[in-house]
Amino acid sequence: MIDHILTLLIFFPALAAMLGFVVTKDSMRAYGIAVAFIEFVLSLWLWYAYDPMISGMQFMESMPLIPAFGINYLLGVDGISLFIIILSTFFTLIGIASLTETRRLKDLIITLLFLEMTMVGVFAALDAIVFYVFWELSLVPMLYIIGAWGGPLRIYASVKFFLYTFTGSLVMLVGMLFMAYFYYQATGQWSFSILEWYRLILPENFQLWLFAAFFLGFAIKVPMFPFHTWLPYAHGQAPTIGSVILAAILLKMGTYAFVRFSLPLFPDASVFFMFPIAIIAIIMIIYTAMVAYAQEDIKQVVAYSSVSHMGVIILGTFALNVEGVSGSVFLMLAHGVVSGALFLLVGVIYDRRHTKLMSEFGGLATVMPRYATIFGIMMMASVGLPLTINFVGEFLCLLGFYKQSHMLTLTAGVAIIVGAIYMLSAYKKMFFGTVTNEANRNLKDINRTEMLGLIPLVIVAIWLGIYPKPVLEPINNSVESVIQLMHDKAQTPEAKARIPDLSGNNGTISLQEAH
Amino acid sequence: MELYLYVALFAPLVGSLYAALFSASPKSKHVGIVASGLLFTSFVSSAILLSYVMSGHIVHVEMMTWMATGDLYIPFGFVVDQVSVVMMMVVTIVSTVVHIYSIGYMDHDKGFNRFFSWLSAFVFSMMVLVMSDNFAGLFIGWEGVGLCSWGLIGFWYHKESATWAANEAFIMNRIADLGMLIGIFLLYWNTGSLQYDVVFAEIGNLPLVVTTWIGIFLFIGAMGKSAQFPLHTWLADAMEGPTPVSALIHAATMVTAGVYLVVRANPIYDLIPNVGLFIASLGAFVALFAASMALVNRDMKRIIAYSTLSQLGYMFVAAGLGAYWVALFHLMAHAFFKALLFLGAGNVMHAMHDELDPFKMGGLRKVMKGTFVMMTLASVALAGIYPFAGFFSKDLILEVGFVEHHYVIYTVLLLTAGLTAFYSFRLVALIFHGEERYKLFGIHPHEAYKFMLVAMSPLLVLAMIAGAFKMTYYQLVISVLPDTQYHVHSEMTYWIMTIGTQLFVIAAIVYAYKKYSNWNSVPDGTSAMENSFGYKLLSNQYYIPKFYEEVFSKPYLELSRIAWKQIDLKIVDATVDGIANVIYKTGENTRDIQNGNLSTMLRWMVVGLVVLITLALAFTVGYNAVGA
Amino acid sequence: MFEAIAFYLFAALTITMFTITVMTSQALYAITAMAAGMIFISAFFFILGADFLGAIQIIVYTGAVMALYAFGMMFFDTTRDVVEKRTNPQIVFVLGVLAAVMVVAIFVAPIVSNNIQALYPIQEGVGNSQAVGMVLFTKYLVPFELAAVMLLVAMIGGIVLAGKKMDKSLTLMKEEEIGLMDDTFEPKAGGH
Amino acid sequence: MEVTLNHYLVLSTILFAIGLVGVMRRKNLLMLFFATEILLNATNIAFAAISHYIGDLSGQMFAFFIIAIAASEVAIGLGLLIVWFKRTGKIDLDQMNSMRG
Amino acid sequence: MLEPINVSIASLNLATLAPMVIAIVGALTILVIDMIKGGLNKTLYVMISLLFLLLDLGALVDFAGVFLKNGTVLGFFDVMLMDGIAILSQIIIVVGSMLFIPLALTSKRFHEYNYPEYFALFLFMIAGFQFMVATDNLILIFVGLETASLALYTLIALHNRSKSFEAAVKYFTMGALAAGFFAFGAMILYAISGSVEINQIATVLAEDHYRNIGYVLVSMAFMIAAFGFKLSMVPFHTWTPDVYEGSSAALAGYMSIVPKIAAFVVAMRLFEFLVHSGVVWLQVILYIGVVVTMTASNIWALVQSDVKRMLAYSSISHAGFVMAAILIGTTQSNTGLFLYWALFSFTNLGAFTMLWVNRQKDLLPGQSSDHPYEKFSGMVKTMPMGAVMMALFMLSLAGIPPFGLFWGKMYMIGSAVSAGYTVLALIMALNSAIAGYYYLKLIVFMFMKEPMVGYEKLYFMNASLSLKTIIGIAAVGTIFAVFAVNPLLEVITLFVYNSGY
Repeated sequence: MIDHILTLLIFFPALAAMLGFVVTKDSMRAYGIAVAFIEFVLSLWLWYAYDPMISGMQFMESMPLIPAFGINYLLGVDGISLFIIILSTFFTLIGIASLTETRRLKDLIITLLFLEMTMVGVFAALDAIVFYVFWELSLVPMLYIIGAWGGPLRIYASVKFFLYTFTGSLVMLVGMLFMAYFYYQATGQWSFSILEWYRLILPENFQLWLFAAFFLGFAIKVPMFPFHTWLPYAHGQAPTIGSVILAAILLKMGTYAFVRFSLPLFPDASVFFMFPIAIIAIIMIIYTAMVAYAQEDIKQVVAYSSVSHMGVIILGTFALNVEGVSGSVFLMLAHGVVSGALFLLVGVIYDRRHTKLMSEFGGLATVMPRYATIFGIMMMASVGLPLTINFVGEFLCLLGFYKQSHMLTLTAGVAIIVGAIYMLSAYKKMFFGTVTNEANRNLKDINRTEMLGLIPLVIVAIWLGIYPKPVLEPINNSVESVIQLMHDKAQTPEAKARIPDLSGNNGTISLQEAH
Repeated sequence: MELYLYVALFAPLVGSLYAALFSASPKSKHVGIVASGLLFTSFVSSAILLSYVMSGHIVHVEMMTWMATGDLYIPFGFVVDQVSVVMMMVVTIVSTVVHIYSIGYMDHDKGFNRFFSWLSAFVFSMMVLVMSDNFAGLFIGWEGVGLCSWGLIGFWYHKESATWAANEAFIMNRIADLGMLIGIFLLYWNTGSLQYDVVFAEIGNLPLVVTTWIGIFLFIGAMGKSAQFPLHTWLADAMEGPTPVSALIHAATMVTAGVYLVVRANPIYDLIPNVGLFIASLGAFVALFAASMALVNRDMKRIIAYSTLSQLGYMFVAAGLGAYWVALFHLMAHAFFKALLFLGAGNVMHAMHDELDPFKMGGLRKVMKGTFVMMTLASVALAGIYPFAGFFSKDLILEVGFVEHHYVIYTVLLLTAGLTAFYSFRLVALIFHGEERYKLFGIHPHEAYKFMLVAMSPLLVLAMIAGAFKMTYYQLVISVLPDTQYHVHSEMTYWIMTIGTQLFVIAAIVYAYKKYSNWNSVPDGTSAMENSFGYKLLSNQYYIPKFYEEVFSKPYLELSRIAWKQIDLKIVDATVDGIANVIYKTGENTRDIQNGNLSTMLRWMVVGLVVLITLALAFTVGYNAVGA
Repeated sequence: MFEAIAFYLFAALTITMFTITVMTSQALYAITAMAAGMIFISAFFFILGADFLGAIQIIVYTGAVMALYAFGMMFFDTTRDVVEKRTNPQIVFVLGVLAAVMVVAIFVAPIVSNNIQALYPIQEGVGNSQAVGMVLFTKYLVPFELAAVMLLVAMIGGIVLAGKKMDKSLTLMKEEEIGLMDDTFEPKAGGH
Repeated sequence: MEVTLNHYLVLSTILFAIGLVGVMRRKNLLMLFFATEILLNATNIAFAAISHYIGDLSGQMFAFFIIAIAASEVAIGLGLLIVWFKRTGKIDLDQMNSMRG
Repeated sequence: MLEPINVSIASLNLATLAPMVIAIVGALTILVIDMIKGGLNKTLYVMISLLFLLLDLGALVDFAGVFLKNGTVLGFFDVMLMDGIAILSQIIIVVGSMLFIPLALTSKRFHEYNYPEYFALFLFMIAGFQFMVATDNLILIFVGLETASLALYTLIALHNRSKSFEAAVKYFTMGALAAGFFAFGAMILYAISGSVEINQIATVLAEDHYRNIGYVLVSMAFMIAAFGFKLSMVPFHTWTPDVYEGSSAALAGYMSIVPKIAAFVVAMRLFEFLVHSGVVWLQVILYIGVVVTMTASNIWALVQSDVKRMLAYSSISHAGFVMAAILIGTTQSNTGLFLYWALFSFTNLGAFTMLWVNRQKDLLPGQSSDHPYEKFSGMVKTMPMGAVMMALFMLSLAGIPPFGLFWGKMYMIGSAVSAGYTVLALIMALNSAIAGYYYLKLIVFMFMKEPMVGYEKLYFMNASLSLKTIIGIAAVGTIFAVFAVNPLLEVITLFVYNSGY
């Protein structure tokens, strides 16, 4: 069974979703929680069985799918993907457990389970086409969730979300086909296996074009400025659960893909585009933070803050050294936990008041102290206070990029200031002051169901902030092999110089050796 | 000894968590008592560590790994050496006192339990800050105290001004923290580590320019925490928090963290005297600048806050000029008497029902004897009268300035000493002497709980006698800090300087007393002095807050709105929608090509054919032309 | 010489006739002109030695097709003036003339080729019909048979479409109505 | 004044263009069908001519089948016209506009 | 005198005619049965048609085996050409027909199914298409094309309502014009090569080194116009939406698949040798044609308010997409063409069958067409399985993996990339994105809007067991396409490659 644990992880939720059609409406919630829980336990088992000292892929599975065109059902996890998979299962569990939606609950849970399949699939796929399949497929359940359970503008938001991402990923598909074609030219065989692609050394000008093609797909997903405008709509209109999953997992697909594809495949192009992308990342960080500051709707604040944080992740990714990339992978998890929690928190108040406008609130700390506390903790985590999960990631990202550029990091570091500004002012507007709106006077504090979802997130946010090692170590080992691979493949002198050479530093096995 | 280290470190955390458990429940005294008890435990442990360290050992533990990736390795490591143990003592003493005091002070507050949770958490963060053996750990504490400061300034969150001040403090500190972070990055990429010992061993090998940048960035961090110009405005506003908070955080401990950082990083600053000089100059400037604002202020706590700022300036002068042990010594002495002063002010506030304007008080010595004595003595210590603590530390700084031949700095500091004496006693005179103006406002003041006064007494004692420990202290810290003795070469000059300073200060005190001890009216803003330009300038803090408001806050908000409404919605998003709309509109506008009329359809077919033939002909002509 | 005269004569005639067909508003003129044009075309076939084709042309076109059209005209009652709304008449001519001019521009160039081989050469002394029959029933037997099928299709199609059964539409009727009329509705196509 | 193949081709083209004009110009469907006949006839002349000039029978075969096709088309076309006429009483294509866009 | 010609029966390879003859015999059988006893139920004719098509398919599969063993089979004086693409396309034609013909078994009664002649014409039409693809003789292509077309016009009109007559007349008239184009184009080819067989023409032109380039190009202009009509390339596409709207959904779906694959095969035969010979003009024209067809029809599809018209424009766009294969002209792209069409036929079968199921006889007040988007609003609540199915087909059409059409799209774009047509590949990809919108629009209506009150029953109007079965087959084919792609790809590549394309 251990040989096929990834397949199991991917398709168990889908199968469960199918069977879920039989379950009656009133039992659906329990069913959903049970399935998500089993899935979560399975993913924990994956972690348990994972050997953190091996940097390469583990639990590899391979099955020919379309061998004539080099497409194989290839799965595997390394330190980079392992935790995002766990995060996906974790958030599905949390999301279903703290679900407050009552309209067509059955459909919603089934959709969520399908979504879970696609999420796990994206992160476990080692074949570009399999990756693409899950990547695209994940749009569909999300489209439905936003479109069917969303706010007044839900159709616009969902269609925009879908089409925007779809467009980007189609360009990416062209890039992938190109990649496969290059592989074909080089070896005479078609292959979409990422690990096989890793062995290709492409001429620099091709790298640039391919990088750009992949970039468009990933950048829209992340979303990077100026492709980010679908996100506020999607978040603003999506139901709580949709926003949570979107922010926590779906956005990570883009950043994950940068680490999985762009960096190791195109080391020279990565170095070439490092500064332009860093500048985009800085614009994301500062500009969206400013936009967030101007928002009137608390959910939009969190939505824009997501973009801002994604900027830091991108910056870390393009630090192209172990510190930065590890940091960015870690920050993906961190941002997942924190923004997921923040969206859940926004959902709590939305359920009570059916508005998200901050001007409607004020003084909530008096009426809902527990809520204010948890919100405060998560806000501080989002701001990147040390000993919370976000800090580790942000620190490493910025630290890593500092190696590449002083000035840009200094500018990017403004993140910690502007982030504090919008978060604190939003918190102040909502929680501080006196209760002015009568409707808020008798709000109930967080109930047990909501606690059930939030407490684990608080624990994780602090636990991994204090003791990130169990997560950081496997990430680090895998990232080291990626960086080493990049260094070995780099052709231009600049790339050679920018990407550190780790060989001789330690005994991690590089990817080629592992396979 | 490790056990004591952990006890000293974690006892406040335990206290905080214990209090946090009850934070949502109504006030319960045991929370305060337990928290205070745990702090006392921490104090005792620190004292034991002190004695251990005094015997020449240091304790260095590595609890566990925090972050490790690539070459980066950051443990949770703690070191108790001569410097940190001094800080630990200061922190634990003051905080124990403040905790006990707070049991009384916060007696009637709904957020009693929450208060203790925050306060103990602060102490924990401060302990992390001072005990860490690396810059990252320091940064944890650094941010931790910032967080607790935020929580405590905004403790009364229903007050707009309090929450505003809290956010201001946090954000201003964040600005500085960025500098600090960059400093840390620089250290890491140049020395490969963040451990103090490794960094300091390596720092000498770095190019000077790098070291300079490191020094500058770290100091930017220190500037924020220690509220140095231009990041000073938050400190005065932070007085919105409960007074014990001001005593502990914004006088004794947190704001001195900047000084501690410079002292801690002395091997770096030793290499870059130019930066040191800048630090000293800035310190001297701030000393004078803050003192000048304190002269006319009508808010008791703000006056004390400015005085804190001013004293921090002194400390930076010392640290900047390389007299690290002097800076640390003043830090310690200042902690005691300034905390005392604040706590006294707290008593007064309580008595006066949170009235802060000293002009509305007067004659309080009759009803608040204990407080009167304590505040007066604290002010004396602040003014630097022999043999109080302030004399030993502050005079030393003046000497340092003189010996290092920075006569401008020396003069500024001397002048500031006079101003300090003046505004301190202006305050004392206004509060405790003269007519009982409070009666106009129908207030019936009363002395604070006895145990509060008892709790304050250790500080009183220390404020008076701390100077006596100077040599012991000196012997202790020179094993870590550069051993530089500052002696004016000529005996004669020394005495002239010392006595002259004392006389100058006393003259200032007398002047203050004379002017204010018989004050009998509440100024209403009509007097000539109040309308003079100088007075307005000072009472408006040189218009700096207004300047920040107008130049940074408002434009930032405005810019943010523009970024959202004009750029994000109208340009970025509109472009995306525009592309979609253009495509859709093209469809709308051209769908009539299929107008359902068969004749048109046939014509379109012929048009297609004609176009194809045209292209064929054109190509043929071109082909033949080329071919021929 | 005779050939040239004949060519130009018949060319002029066919062009005239077809122009009349296309341009006149009298349906009767149009069909008459077309019938004439068809016959003139058969003249070309005879000139070119395609006797069989010429015969077929006259029989099929002037015989069958024209008869059908004549029937159609009577059926549709278009013997009077045909009123047609002209929309953008100039475009029509521009397009037509353009197409013609450009194709002609290419067609005036001689065809240069040394590689054209007659696969089914016209042999001297063999009657055209004979030769055609030879080819038609060997090489083109399959197309010929298929053409038969096509004519069958056309026949069935014509009959079915014009049949009485089309007068009532089951597609448009409600199910209940169909149920009522099931007895009278004979699903027989060729029955009339 | 020799008549070459090109002469026939040009003639065929002219007739074809006349047919095109008719197709585009006619609104009466019956008369429009006349024009389509002209198109096919124009082609037939060219086929016969080419067949003659290169001495190959395939062209005549093609023309033969084109005639067959033309005849079939007439049958179907008239059938369609008849049902259309029975339903609407008109054979003007301007009346045929229930679907568009 | 002519020499008598001795022809041995064996050399004729009569077997090459077998598949078509089976279809024709089937049609005649139906006619005979009707003559013997009229008034028989349509189920009988459906089953007879199915049986004959099955035989037809059997013959084709048999031929496939022969082809794999011996290569291309020529028959009947080389008129019949049974090469790989002929066999493949015939298999698609026959299988497609087999899947569409059971759609006659609706629960409502429609006019055309009361005619046994309907089924006879249907089989004749299939035979016509089969002839069209199984030869490279322009005459046979033309006759086959016309046989099929004439039958098709009749089938459309037999739906018997004014829209279907209008559709048939429009289709017929434009078809007649296109036939003229074809004839003229063939004439020019004959003039410069003295042959009506594509292989022979290619040889002659190559030997002439394309000296008569003007003639070649003009003939190609006419041919493109003729096949542009069949393949509904812009601007020869205008009939498509009207004809689809006018005919029954079942027939519209059929038209989107089968006639086009036949036309594609002929276009492949006719154009690819020229593309390969470096006739730049043709490349340019095809490039423009492909891009304009894809893009313009996508854009028009965006603004449709009727689902069937939308699908009509969408199938124009898909045809344009596949047309790219002919432009690219590599083995991979030709393989992609067949793969795409095989997958497309399943998906489109499903989509049109869903429309067919949703067909009601009388239009609702305010409706001007059979399948306006509004009719589908809130379908997930009234008919969840149906909505899911329809969504599935829409997603597949949009190219969302892992549903059927994605693999076709991927392979096509891949072949464009491999052949160096990067920009084309990008345009193809971006067009898929535009297309996403209108497919999504239907999903939005079905899943995100509230149903029309009082008309919920409409969705079930026409469902019957056989229709549901067909939808099930289409759904299975669409969902599990991923497992079929590899065998399909291998077989198709083998056939295409061995046919020299």
